[in-house]
Amino acid sequence: MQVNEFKPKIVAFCCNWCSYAGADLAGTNRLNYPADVKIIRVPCSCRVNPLFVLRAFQRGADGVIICGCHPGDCHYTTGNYYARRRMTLLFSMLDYLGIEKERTRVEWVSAAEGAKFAATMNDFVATVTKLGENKRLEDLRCKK
Amino acid sequence: MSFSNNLKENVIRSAGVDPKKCMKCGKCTATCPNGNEMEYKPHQFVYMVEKGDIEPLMNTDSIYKCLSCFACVERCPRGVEPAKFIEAVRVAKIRKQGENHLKADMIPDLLDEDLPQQAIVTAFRKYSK
Amino acid sequence: MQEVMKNKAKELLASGEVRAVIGWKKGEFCYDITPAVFTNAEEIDNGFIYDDFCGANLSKYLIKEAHKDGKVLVFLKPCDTYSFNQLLSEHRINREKVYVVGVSCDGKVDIEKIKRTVGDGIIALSSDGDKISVETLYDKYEINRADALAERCVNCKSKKHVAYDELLGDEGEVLDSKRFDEVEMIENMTADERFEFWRNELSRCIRCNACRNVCPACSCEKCIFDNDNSGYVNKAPVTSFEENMFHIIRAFHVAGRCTDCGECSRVCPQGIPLHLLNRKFIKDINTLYGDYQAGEDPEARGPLTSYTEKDPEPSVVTDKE
Amino acid sequence: MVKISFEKLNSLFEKISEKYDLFVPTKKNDGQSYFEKWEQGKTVSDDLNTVRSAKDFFFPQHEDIVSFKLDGKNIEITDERREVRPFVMFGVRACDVRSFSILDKVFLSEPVDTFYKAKREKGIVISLACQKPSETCFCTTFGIDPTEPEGDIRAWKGNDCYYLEGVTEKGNALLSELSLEECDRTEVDAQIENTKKILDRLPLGKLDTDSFGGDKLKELFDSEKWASLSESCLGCGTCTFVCPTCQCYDIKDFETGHGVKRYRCWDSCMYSDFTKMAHGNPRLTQLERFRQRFMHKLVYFPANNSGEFGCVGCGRCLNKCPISMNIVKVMKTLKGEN
Amino acid sequence: MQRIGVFVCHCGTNIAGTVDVKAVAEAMKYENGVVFSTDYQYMCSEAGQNIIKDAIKEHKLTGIVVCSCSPRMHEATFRKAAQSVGLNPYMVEIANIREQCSWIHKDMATGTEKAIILARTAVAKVHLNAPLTSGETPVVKRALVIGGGIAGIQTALDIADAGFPVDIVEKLPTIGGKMSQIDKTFPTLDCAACILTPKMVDAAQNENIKIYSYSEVSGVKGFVGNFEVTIKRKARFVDETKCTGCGLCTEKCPQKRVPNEFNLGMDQRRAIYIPFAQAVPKIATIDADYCTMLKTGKCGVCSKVCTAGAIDYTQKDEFITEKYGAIVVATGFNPIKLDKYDEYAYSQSKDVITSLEFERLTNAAGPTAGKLLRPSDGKHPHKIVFVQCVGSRDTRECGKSYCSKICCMYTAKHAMLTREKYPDTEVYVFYIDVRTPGKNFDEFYRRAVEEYGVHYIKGMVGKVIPEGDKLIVRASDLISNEQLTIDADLVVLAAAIEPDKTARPLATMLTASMDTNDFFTEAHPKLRPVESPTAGIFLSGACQGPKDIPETVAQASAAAAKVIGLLVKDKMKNNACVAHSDENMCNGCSNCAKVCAYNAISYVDKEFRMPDRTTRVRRVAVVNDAVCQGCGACTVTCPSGAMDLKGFSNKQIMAEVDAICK
Repeated sequence: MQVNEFKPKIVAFCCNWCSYAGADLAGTNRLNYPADVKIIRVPCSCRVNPLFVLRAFQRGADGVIICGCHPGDCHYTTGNYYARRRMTLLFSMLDYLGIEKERTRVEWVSAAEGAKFAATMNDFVATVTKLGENKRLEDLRCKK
Repeated sequence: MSFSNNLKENVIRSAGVDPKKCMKCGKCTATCPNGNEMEYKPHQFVYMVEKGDIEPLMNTDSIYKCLSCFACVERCPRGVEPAKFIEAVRVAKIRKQGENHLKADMIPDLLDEDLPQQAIVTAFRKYSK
Repeated sequence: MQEVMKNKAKELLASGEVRAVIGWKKGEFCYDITPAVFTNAEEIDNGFIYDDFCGANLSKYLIKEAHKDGKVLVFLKPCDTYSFNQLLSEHRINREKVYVVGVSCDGKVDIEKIKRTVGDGIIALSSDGDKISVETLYDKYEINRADALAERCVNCKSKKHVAYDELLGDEGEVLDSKRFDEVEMIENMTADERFEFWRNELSRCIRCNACRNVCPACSCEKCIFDNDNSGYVNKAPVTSFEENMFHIIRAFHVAGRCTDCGECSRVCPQGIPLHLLNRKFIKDINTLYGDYQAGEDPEARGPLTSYTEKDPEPSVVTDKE
Repeated sequence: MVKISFEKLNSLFEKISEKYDLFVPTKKNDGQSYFEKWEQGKTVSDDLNTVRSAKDFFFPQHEDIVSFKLDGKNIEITDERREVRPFVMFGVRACDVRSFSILDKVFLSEPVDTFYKAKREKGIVISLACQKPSETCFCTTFGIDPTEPEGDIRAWKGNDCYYLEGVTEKGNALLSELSLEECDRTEVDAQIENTKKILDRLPLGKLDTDSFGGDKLKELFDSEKWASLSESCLGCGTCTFVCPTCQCYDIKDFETGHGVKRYRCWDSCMYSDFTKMAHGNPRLTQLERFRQRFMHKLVYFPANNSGEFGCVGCGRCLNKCPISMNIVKVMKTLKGEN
Repeated sequence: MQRIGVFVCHCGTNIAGTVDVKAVAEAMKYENGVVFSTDYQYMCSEAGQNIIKDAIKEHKLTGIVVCSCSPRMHEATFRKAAQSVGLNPYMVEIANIREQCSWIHKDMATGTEKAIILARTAVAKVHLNAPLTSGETPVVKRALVIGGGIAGIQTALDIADAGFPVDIVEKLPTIGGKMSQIDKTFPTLDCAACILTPKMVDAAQNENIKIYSYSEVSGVKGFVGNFEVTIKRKARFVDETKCTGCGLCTEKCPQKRVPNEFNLGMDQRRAIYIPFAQAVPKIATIDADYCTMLKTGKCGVCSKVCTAGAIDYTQKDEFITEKYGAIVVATGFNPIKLDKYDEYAYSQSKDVITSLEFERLTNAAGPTAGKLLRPSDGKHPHKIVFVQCVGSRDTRECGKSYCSKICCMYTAKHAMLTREKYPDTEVYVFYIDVRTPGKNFDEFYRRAVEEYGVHYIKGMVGKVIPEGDKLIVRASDLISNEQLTIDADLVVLAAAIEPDKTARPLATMLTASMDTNDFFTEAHPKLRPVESPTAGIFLSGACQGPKDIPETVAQASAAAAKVIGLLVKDKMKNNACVAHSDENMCNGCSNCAKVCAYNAISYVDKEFRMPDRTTRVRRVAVVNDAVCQGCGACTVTCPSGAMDLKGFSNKQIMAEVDAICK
C-alpha cells in the first residue's frame, strides 16, 4: 500500500427532504462509502449556487456533487428543475474552460435510496480519485 | 467471445435477461402454443436456469419444441422473456457438442432478405465459436 | 442617416416631447466616439454623430436617464433593441419615459482591426461603400470595409428592430449568423487545449470591470464582486482561480439574459474574447432547452427561470465522451 | 555610444539573462504587445507601446504583504516580501520612463514604500526612442522628449542595429559589463531630426497645460463641465489600470481557511468603493469620482510636486476607454476648446 | 463573537463504537469561538439535555453544536431544550456523526477524523447563525375535502363532528364514489349500499358539511392555515335550490340512448339523469353532450314536466372562491383501461368483463337487476373464469408494477357469491399468489375454496379466444405443470387500480408531491402516513395507495384527526427559515418571483435616497414570510445576491464549504 495515497476532498450538497434522508438511510443500513465525502445540508438542490461549487474548488475540494429529489418529486415542487438547468449549464461551462467535467455531478437520490446514495458516492469518489488533485480550479493561497 | 466454465452464467449471459425477475405466474406457459408438447415448459426453463439446473434442459427435446414465436416474451409481465432462455440453452447445447450443423461459410448463401434480424443474429451466435 | 437623426432629435426636443436625447458624440479623432446626452439643438448641431464607429450600445444609459423626470429619446441600433427589451422585461426601464428611435446599421467598424493593418498615427478616415480610406502620419491605405468590421457585426445575429416607437429605415430581419462557429471550434478541442486556450485569454484580465460595467445585463445595484459583505469580493485577479471565477460567474449571471450584443469584447482593453463565454451559454441553452433569444420578446420567460419536466439531465455534460 | 547589431541581439539578451531577469515587449496572439520575460525565440515587438504600462514592474497589480496564521490563541505573522532578482527592462518608451519618476515621488518620499523601493533598486531601465509616434501621443505636452528618452540606458533602433547610451551610473555599469562595440551618433542624430518633424505634425502636439496646475484648484473643481464630461462614464477602471502614473491601491485581506493573507492591489478612483471608510464613501457620485481622477493628475499632483503633472501623455487611456472619454477631451473641454 | 458549546453524543456505542467521542470533544475546544465542549452517553436523554441546558446557562452560550444523530431525528429535541433556557432554537446546529459517520465507517481513526471535520463545519455555521423567530398567521377554521367517495365522506363527517365547517368537492353529480357501485363488501358480505348510504345522508344533513357536487377544484393559492381555493361549479342546467329530486324529468326525457356510466355503460340512461336512487344530492343533471335542447335548441320536455321549475338551460359554469385552513385529498382510484391487453379479448367480447362490471351485474340496482347474466346474450353463465393480477405486478408499459391489493379479496368474494347463488356454475380463479393479509381475510378465501368449491388454480391465463358463444381460456396450471384449456361462458378480469386522472393536475395545484405511479406521497411512509409533505395537505383513501374499504375509512378518520388538530389552533407558526431580500441591493428584476413556486414574492415601489442626495423610486422584492417555504430557488436566481435565505444563508453555506475543505 502506498503511504501517500491521494484522498480526495468531496463536498456533497444534499437536499433536506430526499438526498439527506437518503444519506441517513445509507447510514442506517450501514452501507459504507468513503469518509472523503462530507455532506452539507441544504433545503433543496435549488439552493445550491454555482458560487458554492466554485468556492469548494477554490478551497481545495477535488469534487463536488449535488444531490436532490428526483425530478417531479421535489418537496418544493419545482426546485430541482431549476437546479437541473443551472447545474447543466455550469458544468458545461466548466467543461468548456477545460476543467475536468468528471469533478462535478448531479445525482437524484430519494429518501428511500440509501443504497443508491452509497453506490453513487463510492463511484464518485473513485472517479475523482482517478482524476487526482484538482489543479485547474485551485487557488494556491488556500493550499496548506 | 470467451466462455467461462460456469454453464449457468453462460446461459444467463447469452440470454441477456434476468431470471430473478420472474414472479412465477406461469403466463408464459399459459400462452405457449406448444406448451403441452414440451417436457419442460417455458416457466420451468426460467426457474431451472435460475437454479442452475441446465443439464436436463439441454438434454430434453423441449428446446426444439419451442417455436420461437415469442408469445411468452410478448406477454411476460416482468420482462423475463422465457424464449431467450430456451434459445440460450439451445445455443449452449450446440456449442457443447462442438459440432456445427452448418459450416459458417455456408450461411451467406442461405440468407434470405425477409429473414428476421433476430434469426440472423441467432444464427451467427450459434455458429460462431 | 445622420442628418435625418439630427433633425428628428431637434424636432422632438423643440416640441417638448422629449427632454433629452441619448446619442453619440464625435471625438478628438475620427473614431473615438462617446455616448452622450444632448439637451438642445446647438449641442446636436455641434456634436451629434452617427457613423461606422458608433458601436456603443446606448440602452444601458436608460436605466439612469429614465429615472429622471420627462421623456428621453434614444437611438437604438437593431442589436441594441434586444438589450432594451431585456431591460424592460426586468423592469429596469420605465417604457413610458423612453422614446425609441430605431436606426439601421450596416455593421460597425473595429478601429483595432484597422490599426492592426495600418499601424499607428491615423489622422483621417473615410468610408466609401465597401472601402475605407485611411490616412496616417506615415502613409495612405485603402482597406475593405468587410475586413474592418467588428467581430459581432461580421457574425450579426439580427438586423431586426424588436422595439421602437419610430423607425428611421427598415425594420430589418433576423439573420442566419455563424456566431456559434467559434464556440464550436473550442468545443472540439481537447480539454487540455481548451484549458490552455482560456488560461491564455483569461490570464490577461486586469479586472478593470469594463466588460461588466458596459454590459446591459450586468446592471445590478451592487455587484457581488464589489460587495464586501457577499463573501466573493474580488478586486484583483490575484490567482488564476479568481480570473476564472469572475468570468464564469459573470457569464452565469447573465446566462439567459445576455442578448449577445458583444459590448464586453468590444471594450476589453486586453482583447479577451469574452463573448465566447456568453455565446457558449446561449448555444447550450438553444441546444438543450430550445432556441431562445434574450430580448426578442420582453414578455418571454428566460431559460433559467423556467423548466420542462423533460429537460436533459446534467449528465449530458458530465457523462459525455 | 555603443551599438549591437540585430544578429547579435540574441546573444546580448542571453548574456544579460545570466545575471538578470530580462523583460522585453513581445507581441502576443491577440495582436497587442506586452512586456514578457525574455527567453530564446522571443523577439522585440516594434509596437509603439505595450497595452499595460511598465509601472507593473515596480508596482504590480497585486502583491502579498503579510500573512497571519492563527494557532490556538497565538497569531503567527509572516512577512510575505519576496527577494527580487535584479532585472532589466528593455524597450521602455519615454513616456513610461517618465512615469517612474512620478511614481518615485509618491512611493519614495517619506514614509518610503519599501516594497516599491526594493524593486526600483533592482531594476535597470533600457529605454527606447520613438520613431513613429501615434496620433494619440502627447508626451511633449509634459515636456518629454521621445527621441531622447530618460532611463538608465537609452536606446535607438537603427537600420541594422540598436544604439545604446548609458545615462545613469547603474546603466553605465551594465553597459561596461556587456562590452559592446563603440560607434558614433550619425544615424541616431538623423533619426532624432526626422522624428522631431513627425512630432510637429502630431494632432495633439499643440496641447498645453497652461490652464492647469495647483493654482487652478477652485476654478476647475467648480467647473460645470464635469457633469457632461462624466455623464457617460461607466465607472470602470480601464483608464486607471492602463495608466502608467496611477498609483492608488487598496489593501485587502484574504481568508485562506488556515490563515489570512494581506495583499495590496490596484484600486481605481473611478470605483464606487474607492477610499470607502467606516462612515461610507467621500465621493458619492460618478461625477465626483471622475473629477477626482483628472483633478489629481492636473491639479493636486502638480500642487504637491512642484508643478509636475501626473500624466505622461502615453495615450493609453485614449485607446482603451470603452466610451472614448479621456484626459485630452477633459483638458480641451475645461479649456473651452471643445 | 459567538460563545459556542459543543456536545458530543456517544449514542451508546452507536457513535462511540467507531468515533473517539472524547477526542472530538477535545478537538472542538480549540476551535475559534468554542468556550465549552463535552461528551455524554445519550445527549437526547433528559440527563443529556440537562447538560446542554446547564452549559448554556453557566457559560452564557450564544450557540450550540450537538454532534449526534441526523438532524432529521433530534434537531427539534435539542432546539426545544435550548429554547427552554432562553437560547433561540435556531442557534442550534447538529453535526450528523452517526448516520453520516460512525455508521458508515468501520475504522476508528477514519470515523474520528471525519467527525471532527463535521463538528468543525457545524461550528463554522453556528458562528453565522442568527436568532430567528417565526411569524404567526391566523388559521382559517374550515376544511376542504376533495373527492366525495367513502374516504372523503368519512373525513368530512369526522371533521364536522368536531365542530368545524367542511366542504366536499365532488366532480360527479353525486357523492358516494366507487363504493356506491359495489354490491357486497368483503369479508363480512355486508351490502355496500346499506352501509354507505346512511353516511351519504349524514353528510348531506350535517350542518357543518357543504357538498359541492358536479364541481372541481380549479385553483389553489396560499399555504397551510390560509388556502384560497377556486372551485368550478359545472353547469348542470338544473337549479339545485329548486330541484326536488322527484325524477319525473328523468322518465320523460326523450333522449334514452346515453351510456349509463354508473353501470359502466352496460345499460342506458336519459340525457337528464340522477345517477342512482340514493344519490346525494338527489338532484337531476343534464348531460350537455346528449341533451337535444342544449344541442339544437329544440325539445324542452324536462322543463315542461318539471313542476318545480328547476330546469335552466342557460346555466353557465360558475367559479367560487373559498378560504380553507386545511385540504384533504380523497380523489380515489379507477380500474385501469384494458384495451392494451389483447390477449384477454376484453375489447373483442362483451363477455369478458372487469370485476367492477361484475359488481354491477350482480347488484340489484344494476343493469340486470341483480341476475348474473351474460352481457352478450343475457344467458346464465355456467362456467366463469376469474383472472387475477391483470395489469398489476406488471412491469410493462401498459401495466402497473405494484400490487393492487384489493383484487384477491374481491375475487374471492365474487367467486363465493357466484357459487352461493348459482351452485350449478363452475368457477375458476387463476392466481399468481393469493394475498390475504387482513382480519378474517384468509379465512374468507379458504371458505371460498373449502365450502364453496371454487377452483383456485395457481397459474396465469395466457389467452382468451372468443369462439362461438364460448370463450376459450388458455391457461397454465403450475402445480400439475400442464396447460389447461377451459371453455368459459364469462371471463372476469381483476384489473389493476390506478389513481384518478384528476390527481396529477391537482397535485401540481397543491404543490403536493406524487410518486411515479401518481399516488400522492406521504410525509413519512411510516410515521406520517396521512399527511402530504406539503404542510396543510392531507391524504385520505386510495389516492395515497391501493386500499380496501376498512383501511380507507381508517385513513380517512386519521386524516380528519390531523385536520382537526390543525384547525383547533388559532394561529400557525410560520417557517422561520424564509427568504429575505435586501432592498438596497435588489434590482427589482422579477426573476425571483418567476421561480417561486408559492407566489411568495411581490414587488413594491420604494423611495431610496441616492448618493447624490436625490431620491429615486425603485421597484424592490418583498417576501411574504407566511407563504415562503424556504426552498431557496430565488436566492440563486438573484444575480446581485440581494435575496438570501435565513438559516441557510450564502455565508453560512460558504462557511461550511470552507470548513470541510480546510
